[in-house]
Parts: sequence; structure tokens; C-alpha cells
Amino acid sequence: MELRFSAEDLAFQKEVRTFLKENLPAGLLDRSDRGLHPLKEDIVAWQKVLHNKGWIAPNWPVEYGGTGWSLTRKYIYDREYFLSGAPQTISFGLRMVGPVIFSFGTQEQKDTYLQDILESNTWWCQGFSEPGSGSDLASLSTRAVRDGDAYVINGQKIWTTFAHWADMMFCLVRTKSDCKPQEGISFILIDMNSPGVEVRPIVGLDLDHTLNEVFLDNVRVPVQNLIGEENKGWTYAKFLLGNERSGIARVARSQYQLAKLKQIAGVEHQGNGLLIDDASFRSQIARIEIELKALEAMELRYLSQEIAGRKLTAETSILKIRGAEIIQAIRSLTVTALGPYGLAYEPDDVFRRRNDGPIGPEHLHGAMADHLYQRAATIYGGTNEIQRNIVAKAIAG
Amino acid sequence: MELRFSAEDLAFQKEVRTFLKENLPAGLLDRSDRGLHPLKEDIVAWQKVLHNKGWIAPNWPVEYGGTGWSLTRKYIYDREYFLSGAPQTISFGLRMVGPVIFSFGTQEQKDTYLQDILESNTWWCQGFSEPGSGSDLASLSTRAVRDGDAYVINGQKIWTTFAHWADMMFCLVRTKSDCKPQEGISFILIDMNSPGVEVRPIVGLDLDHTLNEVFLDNVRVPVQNLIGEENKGWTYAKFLLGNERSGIARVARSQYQLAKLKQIAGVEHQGNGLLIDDASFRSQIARIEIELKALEAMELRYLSQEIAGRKLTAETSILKIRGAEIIQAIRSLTVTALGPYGLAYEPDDVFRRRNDGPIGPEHLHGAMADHLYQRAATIYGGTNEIQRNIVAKAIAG
Amino acid sequence: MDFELSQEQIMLRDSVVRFVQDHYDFAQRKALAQTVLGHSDENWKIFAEMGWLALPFAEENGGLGGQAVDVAVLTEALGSGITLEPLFSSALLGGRMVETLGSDTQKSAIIPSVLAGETKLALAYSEPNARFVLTYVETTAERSGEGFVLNGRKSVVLQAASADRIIVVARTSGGVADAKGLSAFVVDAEASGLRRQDYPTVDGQRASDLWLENTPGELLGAEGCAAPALNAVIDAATCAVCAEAVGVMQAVLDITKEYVSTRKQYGRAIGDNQVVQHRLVDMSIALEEAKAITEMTAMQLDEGVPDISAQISAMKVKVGDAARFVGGQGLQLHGGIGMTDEYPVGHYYKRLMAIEAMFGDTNHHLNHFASAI
Amino acid sequence: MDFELSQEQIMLRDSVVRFVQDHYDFAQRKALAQTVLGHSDENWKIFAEMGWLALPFAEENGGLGGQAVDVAVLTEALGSGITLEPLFSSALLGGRMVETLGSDTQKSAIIPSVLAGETKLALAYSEPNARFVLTYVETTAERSGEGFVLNGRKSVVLQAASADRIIVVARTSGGVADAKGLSAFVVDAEASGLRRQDYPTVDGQRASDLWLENTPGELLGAEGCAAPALNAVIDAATCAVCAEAVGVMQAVLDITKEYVSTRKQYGRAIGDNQVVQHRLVDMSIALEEAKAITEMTAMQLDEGVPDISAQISAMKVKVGDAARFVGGQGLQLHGGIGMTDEYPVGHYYKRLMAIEAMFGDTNHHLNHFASAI
Repeated sequence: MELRFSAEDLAFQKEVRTFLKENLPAGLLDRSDRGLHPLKEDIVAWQKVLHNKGWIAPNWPVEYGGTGWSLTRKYIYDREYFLSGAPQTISFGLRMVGPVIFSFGTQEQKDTYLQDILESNTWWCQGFSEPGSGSDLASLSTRAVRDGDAYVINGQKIWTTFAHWADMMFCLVRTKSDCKPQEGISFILIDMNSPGVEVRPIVGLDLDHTLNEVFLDNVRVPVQNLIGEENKGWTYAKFLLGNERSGIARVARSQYQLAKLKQIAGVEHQGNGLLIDDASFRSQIARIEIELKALEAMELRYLSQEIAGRKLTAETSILKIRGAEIIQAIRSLTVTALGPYGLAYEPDDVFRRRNDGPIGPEHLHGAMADHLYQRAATIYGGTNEIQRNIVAKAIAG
Repeated sequence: MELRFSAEDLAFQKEVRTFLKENLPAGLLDRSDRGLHPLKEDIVAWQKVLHNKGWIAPNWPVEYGGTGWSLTRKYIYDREYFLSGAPQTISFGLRMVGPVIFSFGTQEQKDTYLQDILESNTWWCQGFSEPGSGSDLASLSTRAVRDGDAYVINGQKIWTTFAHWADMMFCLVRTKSDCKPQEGISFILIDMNSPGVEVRPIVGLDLDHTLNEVFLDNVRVPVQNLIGEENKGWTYAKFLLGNERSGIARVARSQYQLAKLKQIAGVEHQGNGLLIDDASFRSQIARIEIELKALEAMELRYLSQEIAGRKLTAETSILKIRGAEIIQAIRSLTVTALGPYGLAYEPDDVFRRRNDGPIGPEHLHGAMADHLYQRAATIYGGTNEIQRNIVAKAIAG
Repeated sequence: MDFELSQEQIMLRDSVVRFVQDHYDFAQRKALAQTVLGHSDENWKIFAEMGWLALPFAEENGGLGGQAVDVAVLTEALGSGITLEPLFSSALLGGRMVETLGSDTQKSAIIPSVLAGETKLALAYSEPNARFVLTYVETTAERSGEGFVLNGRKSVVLQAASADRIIVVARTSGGVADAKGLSAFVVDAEASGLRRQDYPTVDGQRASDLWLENTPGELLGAEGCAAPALNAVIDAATCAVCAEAVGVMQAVLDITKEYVSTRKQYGRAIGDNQVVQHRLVDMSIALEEAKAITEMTAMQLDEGVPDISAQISAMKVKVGDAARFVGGQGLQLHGGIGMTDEYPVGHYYKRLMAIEAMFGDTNHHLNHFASAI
Repeated sequence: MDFELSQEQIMLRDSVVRFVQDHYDFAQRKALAQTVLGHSDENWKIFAEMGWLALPFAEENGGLGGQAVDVAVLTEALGSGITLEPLFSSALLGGRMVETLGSDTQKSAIIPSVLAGETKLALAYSEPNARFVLTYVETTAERSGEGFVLNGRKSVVLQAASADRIIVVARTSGGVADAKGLSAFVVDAEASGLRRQDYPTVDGQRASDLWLENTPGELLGAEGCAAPALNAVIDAATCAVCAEAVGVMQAVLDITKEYVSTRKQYGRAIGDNQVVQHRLVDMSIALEEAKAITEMTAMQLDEGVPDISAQISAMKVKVGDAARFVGGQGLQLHGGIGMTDEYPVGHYYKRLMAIEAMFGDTNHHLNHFASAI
């Protein structure tokens, strides 16, 4: 057992840190710190900066534009990235459909899509969930019927993040039904400008619009947009979901948020004292910090197992479960730290239209928005209950 | 809504408090405070004192020697009893088989057993659980076969508290098997001196001997020892278990133990300070005390519903669940309060043989013993998991 | 010892239930929350006509002489609709301050109009540096001619934007943290030197920060006597808001039970999962405990039990914990749909969050309770 | 960054596993715990022969130069047998104090014999009024002729009854709570003025309270230097005992999984209940976290990371919480059978309880960690 990173890795860490410090746009960081989602133009511009640096796709093979980093370097990069406070780059192209295309796509598909993903020219969205199928994804019922050189697609997708900004959607559709649910699913790419695609906003708990319903009404999609084989879509979807897990514990993001919480507690007054001097509040911070230390150690331990060539199974679910619980605990305690001002809440569009000063202390804004948004952390990507079912199966074996 | 007790009830409360203060034997209280079970002769003597006062059987009808108290008075009596620190009177005769006998027994059975129960002349034990049937009581397999004017009984009972002191056992036996498990059970009274009855001790976590296995090997029991009808034993057992629930939340006992915990924290040193001045330890006490206040309020609310004539169902399980969780929290924190001395542990028989002084501070003794013993509080009488199943069924309706 | 509702209390509860059914379906509430005012003056008239505003006031002041247990019946029932009208700020806070402290002249000048719903009050007591310490007041009041002028800043004043008059707690003597030296003032909403910053609260209500610069105020009752009155009024309001939380939690539990019994995943209702069933059990237990300790506290308030503040804190901690658990798990069991503004459970959750932060949060009251053991 | 075991560590672990299989089945352990000594001198010889006692000592002192990560491998593996031999008191506490503080003469006089298992040591540092504050020492040492005499009382000294020599921490200067002024002394078990009260601990081990009345002691190393050494030794021992807890928890989890898959109630294995399955998941997660933070802390100890004490506290809190949860739920899922002395799970539970109280409990370490944030 050995704690140290190599001298080369430490130099790399320093390089990443310096680059982020010098290049992360202040406006992007400020919105992120306020618990607000990035504006489309801001995040695209930032992703182009990262692309120019060659760091936009650490998980892609070098031949397709990836970095060729070791697992350790990827870990170091992710860690520094989130410790900088930067908002996550948008996953749909870079971490979701991109790897599916370079792994299972035709040469034509690779040529058509990959470069635009790397350059953030195309905005993708994910058409997996449906009203009737939440964690039970395979029960989806959107139907694609072959008609000449196209599929005609009918159905409804839901929880489609940023669909209103998207150019393309990767989508699971049912192409066969007299079989096990998993066996009749295909993976297809849909141009969001196609006739019959309608996007309707879903306003979230935070009163912000990131989610959508997408209605597909006789949408014609060329057969060359099918990924891999018809009816094998479940395989590609599982591959995609498996790729989601790197950084799933969100340790560095939580460390960043925890540092913010401590800052707030260090300036919030409580009569003649400061909140940070309140022993029981301090204990609550301490407990979360300890949980986070354990999570970090666990993540590193699993990383070490991956480096040693072992495949992780239930471990990913464990990281997801605890990561989500811990970020929720941090965000909830941050709202608590605001005291009576915790009641105040401005969603993004009110914030942008405000012409007097911000409400209360500067640090107020963002805590509640992100608290509300993070309520979903234990729900999306398979609820914590489903994750526990998965772990239960694994440990019973 | 009205908080007050009537003036008469308050006078009664005072009478109970005074009587207990003046009559509770110091030795009995001391052992109870040390987390030790009462010695047989001590508890019998104390029960005789209560019987002489007429208070031994508050739950019995007046005609059989009960007190005729209202629900409120029973509540007040129980509360004062446990706030005095007195160990609970032994349930097997008074709260378990006694009510079964006066409700379902023959005149001969009433004449034979009830007076000896009231006078604590006969020590009863409960033959319900078996190795194969824990919370799932109805799956019991001890068999009774009619042979002339007797039943011949074969099988094994387990967790039989104080069987080694018992004169009689009330017992569930299977008298029919080609039917639903509940329908073939009979309720029978067994003389523990019968040939074929063998009692073997089970040493508990606390290294003390209160539990036993009871082996029944061709034990002949006269048919007149059958309660009610053959194969209807499940009805009487359910009646008996339903009677167990009064005081199931153990609020007053927990209040007594919490007061002890506070005393300990008030004298335990922590370097130059006292444990009670440690803010986070104090918070832990505060949280438990608040939980206990809520439990007490809930118990009173349910009592009020009973007085108003409504029947409780899931409420009993709720009181059991929370009562057990809270007493465990108190006893666990009491061990914690002892600091390094929490490691030390003397079971009863070592304590009784000790000829130098007690270990460490006087208040040390008892915390660990009772902590270990109370681990069972969430298990016996139906585990908390089973209780939650029961509540789930009730609230789904 | 009697937790049963009286006939009058049952009638009161039923009248609120009918009001919520008729005027507070979810779409109506959502629309209301988005208006500038944030509530409905037509509903407010009903509050007055039904006597709900008069409930907590003494009969001699034109009230119905209701006790804490009666107010709890009212607010618990309103909780199922998460109503938006300023019952707390106008009646239970501002109005009760006037009743507790005001001279006979002031009472008869203000209270009848409050009970009739014609005048709305707000109570400005908290300040940015005070957190939940009631007696930490930096705002000052100084004599000026026949009256007083006030200077300072007040924070998170509930429903100040719609109030006609604001009861402001200010310091007439003593250091910033002294309980002595606090006085209350009636300040007109249009008074000179009063600036407001209005904002929505997370639960769809309204609050404001106030800046007072030589703002004239009328002393309420006698000078230096506000602290005990403020304590008593906040204690009673805390009990009332805990009862509201009980009503809100009951609603969360009801819709969550309904949802898990109809939502299917993996071929069966998610409510068929034992883990979901036990979660609902724990939510029910938390609710039962919260309800019981709240009713117990209301009865103790009515009984005049001395040193009630530890009991108030115990209630607020228990209700706060329950609210967090029941609200959070209500969301969790709804999955994605619960995360939308379109579905009621999130709105209940937000009200529970707001209640946790009102009148001292769980940490504040746990500390207070712990200091008394 | 590498959490993988080396070949040597795997061999070490496997040798312990074999030892536990051969010498520590449950019946053997139970019998051992009931002897007067409370452990086996034959086993102790094996501990010495296998080099386990030598593991934490520097090669120049005859040890194997093992690091914290190696000791963790050893104690974690011993945890599955909840072994009773005085590895902690003799090697990890007493022996390491001698190695850290002792003069060359003292080291060569004592350590080889400790490593050979011929001399047993104990470390007497805690006192009745100190709770977990290492530097709170009322026991005094005064010069007397060429040596020192000690006066005072030491509490809960692990394995003092079987020790040949006891390392006693006493104050040679300063006030009772000062870190400065602490010195360590070698006291012979048979020394004059030394009285012992022996008692069992809840986990079947042995401890003693000591009274010293003008008891002669030999100063270990230099005067007034004991505090940093004591801190370092206790930090390392805390890490070792946390690793043991991980081994114990693994055993609890294994036997509990086994039990719930065979125990039938209501016609099916209790492990078929989703609630039981999720409980096991939460136990597994707690164990994984405890294991990870313990290994991380061991590596930081070996790395010489400065200000390690917050990390030590974080580990002890996490392991303490995990121990309480895994141990408690192990008992709970066993039901009645778990409550008996006849069945192993309760014995594991008791060892976990003991570990929680060793070297500072959860509350102590949480406070310490919180004070540093």
C-alpha cells in the first residue's frame, strides 16, 4: 500500500490546477456558485477552451481525440476540475453518446458526429426515460417502425435535460415487442429539427427550466441513424450507463461545496457569536466532513483496484449511494447555515431581472437552488433504493 | 383537549408515590439500578407487599382481585411505579396466564390457580417460542397427543425466561396438523415437576442466566389442564399477547434511566471539566430526551383515544418500536458516559463473589449489563421489523 | 388528560377542510403564488368572515377567545392546503403583539380592523446578525418630539409588502444582546424613511428586508417591555406553525401512499416493496410523534405551565426532524415526478423547509433544550 | 496511490488466517476467555515465532520494520478470531513506548525479550478523571535517590495482570492538564507499593486499576518527553485497533449473511425480505467505508503526513459508527439466538463495543475533529 502520487503525476496536477485557475471564466464560476445552471453560450465557450487545450475528452481513446491519460491522471484531472468550482462539462455528447458512437458506430457515424462533439458544436440530449418507465428503463414503449429507408417513431420521452437547447437526441426505441423487454430495443440518433419533434418544458422544484418532455409524433429518422444492430440497443445503453460511473461519487465537488459551507458558517452571525463557533453546528459539519473523507478513501481504494485490473460491480452503486447522500447533506446544511434567510428564494429568471441588490448576504444565493436541484441526486440514474437492490444482489452472490 | 388530571387522580398519584417510596426494598432497587435481575425471593417478597396493598393486579377485574381502576389510574400507577425505579413485577402469572385463566378457564382452573398468582405463590413461565419459530409463532411444532385422560407432550421450547424458577408453564402445543398452522394449536398448563420436563440454561450476552430451553419428553399432562377448547389455543395466545401491550412504550422506565444518565454525566470528569458540560454529549442527551417526550405525548394521546372508546391497532406496534429504540439509545449512551470504564464488565455472579470494592465509580455497575440485556428489546415480542410489517399492513388499509 | 377534539373544534376543522376543497386546489394555489400579492384578498375576506382571524384574540378585544389548541386545529387543517394568506404575520404575530402590549386605545384602534381583515399587520423582529436570537436587536428607537424615530435594518419580515402597518421591535436602551430595553412600535407602511426590499420565499410566500432611517413609530404600550411579549407571541406562533407542519406532513403522507400504490415499476406497484412500506411506516411514526408533541405543547401553553420554553424547543426539534424526514422521503418515493413544479409534493416539501427555518431552526432549539437539561 | 497488498502482506494475512482457523475456533476462544489468564501462553509463543510481535519494531531493535499498513494487515486478520493475546498492550503500546522513548540500554534490555514473547508489558496511561484526555495526568513521579517514586492511580490498564513490567505515565512537573511535564517509567509488576484490582472487560479480555504508593519506577529515556511519544504510540495503536474492527465487522457480516440465508420464518428465509437485504447493504457500505478510511490513515501514518491527528479522529469516528451499526444490526438480524453467549455474533459485538471505547470514543474524536475544522 502506497499513498504517494509519482512526481510526474504531481507535476501534472499542478499544471491542471494552474490552467483552470487562469482560464476558468469568472461568470461561469459565479453562476455555478449561485446554484444556477450555466448559460448555453457560456458552457459551450468554456468547453471550446478545454478542447483547444486538448482536455475535453479524457475518457476517449487518443485516436478519436482523447488524452491518453492513465486512470490516475484521469482521477487527478477530475479532482482538480471540480475543486476549481467549475461546472461539469455537458455529458450527453462527451460522456454518453460519443463513446457509444466510437465503440459501436459506423465509420460514417464517426465521421459525422465525433468532431462536432469534441468541438461542442452539436448539443445532444438523452432520450431514455419515459413517463411509464423510470428506474425500470427496459419497460419503455416509444415505438420505431421501419418504413423504407427510415424509422417512423412515435412516443414520449421525459426528464430530457436541455432538450430545448439540443440539436440531436440519442434515443432508445422499441423495435420489437414479442420478446423480453430488453431484447426489442434499438439505439437511434434523432435530429431535433425533424418534423414531429416537440419539446415541452418541465419546470423543476427550483422553478428553473432544465428538464423537458419530448413528444415524437411520426418522426422519420433515416436508417443510417441506427447505432449498431436493430434490437441490440439495450447493450449499447448498458455500455453508456456503465461509462457514467467515473466520478459518480462527486467527492471533489462535495469538497468544494463543503469549503463554501465552512466559509458561510465563518461569517454568519448568531447574536454576538459566529455560527462556526456553535458547537453543535460545528459537529454537524465535522460529521459530514468525516463521511466525505471515508467516501474519498473508498473511491481511491476502488480506483486502485481498477488500476490493478479488477472490474468493479457493486462498488459503483455504493459510490453513487453515498455520494448522493453526502452532497444532499452538505446542501441541506448550507441552507440551514443561512438561518432565517434560508426562507428567501430567487429562481434564476427572477435573479437575472433583479435591479436592486441581491437579497441578504452575498453567499445566500445558490444554496437553496442547489439544495432543491440536488434532491434529485438520490433519484436519477437509478434511485438509491434501486442501487441498494443492485448491491444486495451482488453481495448475496 | 385538556391536559389536567382530576384532583382525585392527583391525590391517587400522590398516594402511590408515597407508598412506593416508603415500601420499596432498598436491596431490590439497588440490584435493579445495577442492571441485575431481581433475586427470586426478593421479587416474590415485594409482590406480596403489593398484593397486601391490593395493587398487585391492576388489570384484573375486581371480582378476581383486581383494583377496579380507570384507564387513567392504571396509567398513573404504572408511571409512578416505574419512576420509583422498582423492577417490573413478573408478568407470566399476573399479566399473561392470569387473564387467560379468568377469561377462558373453567371454574376449577380459576379456583386452582388465580389466588396463588395474586399471592405470588406459584411462579409461572411461558412456553411459546421454539427453536424453529421465533416471530413466526404459529409455526410451532411441539406436539400433544391425547392418551386417555392426559395429553402426552413432546417437543422443545426456547427463550423460556425464569423456567428454572418456575412451578408451572403455560404452553402452546400442536394438537392437529392437517389444517392452517393457527388452527391446530392448543393452550395447556404444565406442571414443571412432571416427569420428562427438563430445563437447560441459556447464558445471555450479559453472561447471566435468565433464559432457558425446556425439553418436553413424553410429558403427561391431565386433560383438565387444557384451557378452553382443543385447537383454539391461538385465540387465547393472541388475547394474551394483546394484553402485553399496556406500558409497552416503557416511558417512565426510560425517564428513570435518563435521569440516571444525567446524574452520571454530571459527575464524570473529562480532564478539568465534567462530561455534562461537553456540548456534543449534551446534545445527544437532549435528543433522546426530546424523543422520549414525543413518545410520552404519543402514549398519552393513544390512552386518550382508548378512554374515548376507540380500539388501538397499529398504535401498539408504534409504541413498541419507538419504546425499544429509545431505551436502547439511553442504555447505549449510558455505557458511553462511562468512558474508558465502559470496557469493564462484571456479570452478576462475579459481582456477588467480589470481596474487594466495586470497579471504578459506583455508578459503573449496571450500565453494561442492562445495555446488553436491552439489545433484546427490539427483538422479543416480535422484532421491530415484524412490528413495522404490522404497521405497514394497517396504514395500507 | 384528553386529546379529543371538542364539537366546536371539529366544526372549525371541517370548515377549514371545506375552504381548502373549494378554494385551494393545487392549480389555484400555484396561480395565487405567482401573483404579485402572493395571496388572495378574497380568501382573506373568508378568513375574516369565518372568524379565523379572531380566533386567537380575547373576547374583550372582539376575538373568539380561542386557545392554543384551537389555533392548532385551525393551522393544522390549513396545512393540507398550504394556504398563502398572511394569517401568521397579521393575526398570530402582529395582531397578538398589539393585544399583548398595546394600550387600550391602541388595541381598540387596531385589533377590530385586523380581525375584520381590513388592516394587515406584519411583525419585524429579526435582524441579519441575530440569526434566531430574539433579543439580539441592533435597531434603535429614540424619542423625537412626542414620538420615536427608528433606525436600523430588519430581515426576512414575513408579508411586509402587503401589510398596512408593521410592528417593529427596536431597542430603546441596553446593549445589542440585552433582553431588557426592547420596545415595540407601530410603523405605518408608508412611513418616511422606510425602505423595503421584497422577495419571494421558497414556499411561495413573500418576505421583505426593511431599512429604517429616522422612520417615525408609535410606541406600543410601555417602553422596554417588549421582550416577554415577543417571547410569548413567538412561542404561541411556533406551536401554531408546528400544527400546520403536522397538516402538511399528513398531506405528504396521503399523496405518497396514493402514489406508491399506483406507480408501477418492474411489473408491480412500488408500494409492494417492503423497503417502501417500512419507509411509509417510519414517515407515519414521525408524523404521529410530531402531532402528539404539538398537541401536548398546545395544552401546556393553555394550562400556563411555567418555563414552557424547553417544551416549545422539544416540539420544534421533533417537528423539524419529522418535517425533514417526511418531506424528503415524500419527494424520494415520488421519484422524478416529485422534482417538478407541476406536482404537489414538492410544494408541500418547500413549506416544510420554510417551517423548519421559522421561529428558530432545529439546531437553535436543540441547543436551547440542551442548555436547560 | 495503491491500496493493493504486497506479496509479503498477503503472506502475513494468510498466516494469521491459518492461525485463527487452527487455534481460534469459537469454542476454543470461549474457553480461553474463561481462564484466569484470559489468553493462552502457547498462542503467545506463536505470536512471537511468527514475528507478529516484532512486526512494528525497527530492524535495528530486532524488529521487522513493519509499517502501519503491515500492522493493519495483521490486526485486521486477527479480528476474525477476536484473539485474546496481549498484542496491543505488550507490543503496540508498552513495547512501542520503550522503543520511542527508551535509551539504547533500555531498548536492548527490554525489546528483544518483548519480541520473543518472554516479557509482557502493559501501558498505564489513563486515569479516572481524565476520560480520554491523554495529557490529563494526576499521578506524580518524584526523584528519590537515584530513581523515582510514583504516586497516584491508573485506570483500565489493559492486560496489567499478566504483564511483567508496566510502563507508567506520570507527571514530573506542570499542572494536571499540561502536556509538558509528562514522563514514562518502567515499573516492575512486583514493585513495592503497587496494588492492582483486576477485572474482566466486556470483550473477554482483562484490565486492571492500579494504585501506586511510593512505587519505584525507572525513568524511560529523558524526563518530561513522554507526551509526544504517547500521542504517536496511541495514534498508531488507534489505527491498528480500527483495522481489527474492520476484521471483526467482516466476520459479523459474513455470519449474518449466512444466518439470514438459512433461518426461515413465515415460510421463507429471512434474507428474502428486502428490508433485511438493504440492511445488509448498509452494513456492507459501512464496512467498506471503515476499511477504506483505515487503510488511508495507515498510509498517511507511514507517509509521515503532518498533523495526522484530525485524520486519526476521522477514522475513529467512522469506524466507531460503523462498528456500532454493523455490530448492532448483526445482533438484530440474528434475533434471539444472537442474544446468547453460545453464539459467536454477540462476542464480536462485544469486541466492537470495546474498540469503540478504546483510545477515545466517537464523541471524543468527533469533538477533536470538529475543533480542527
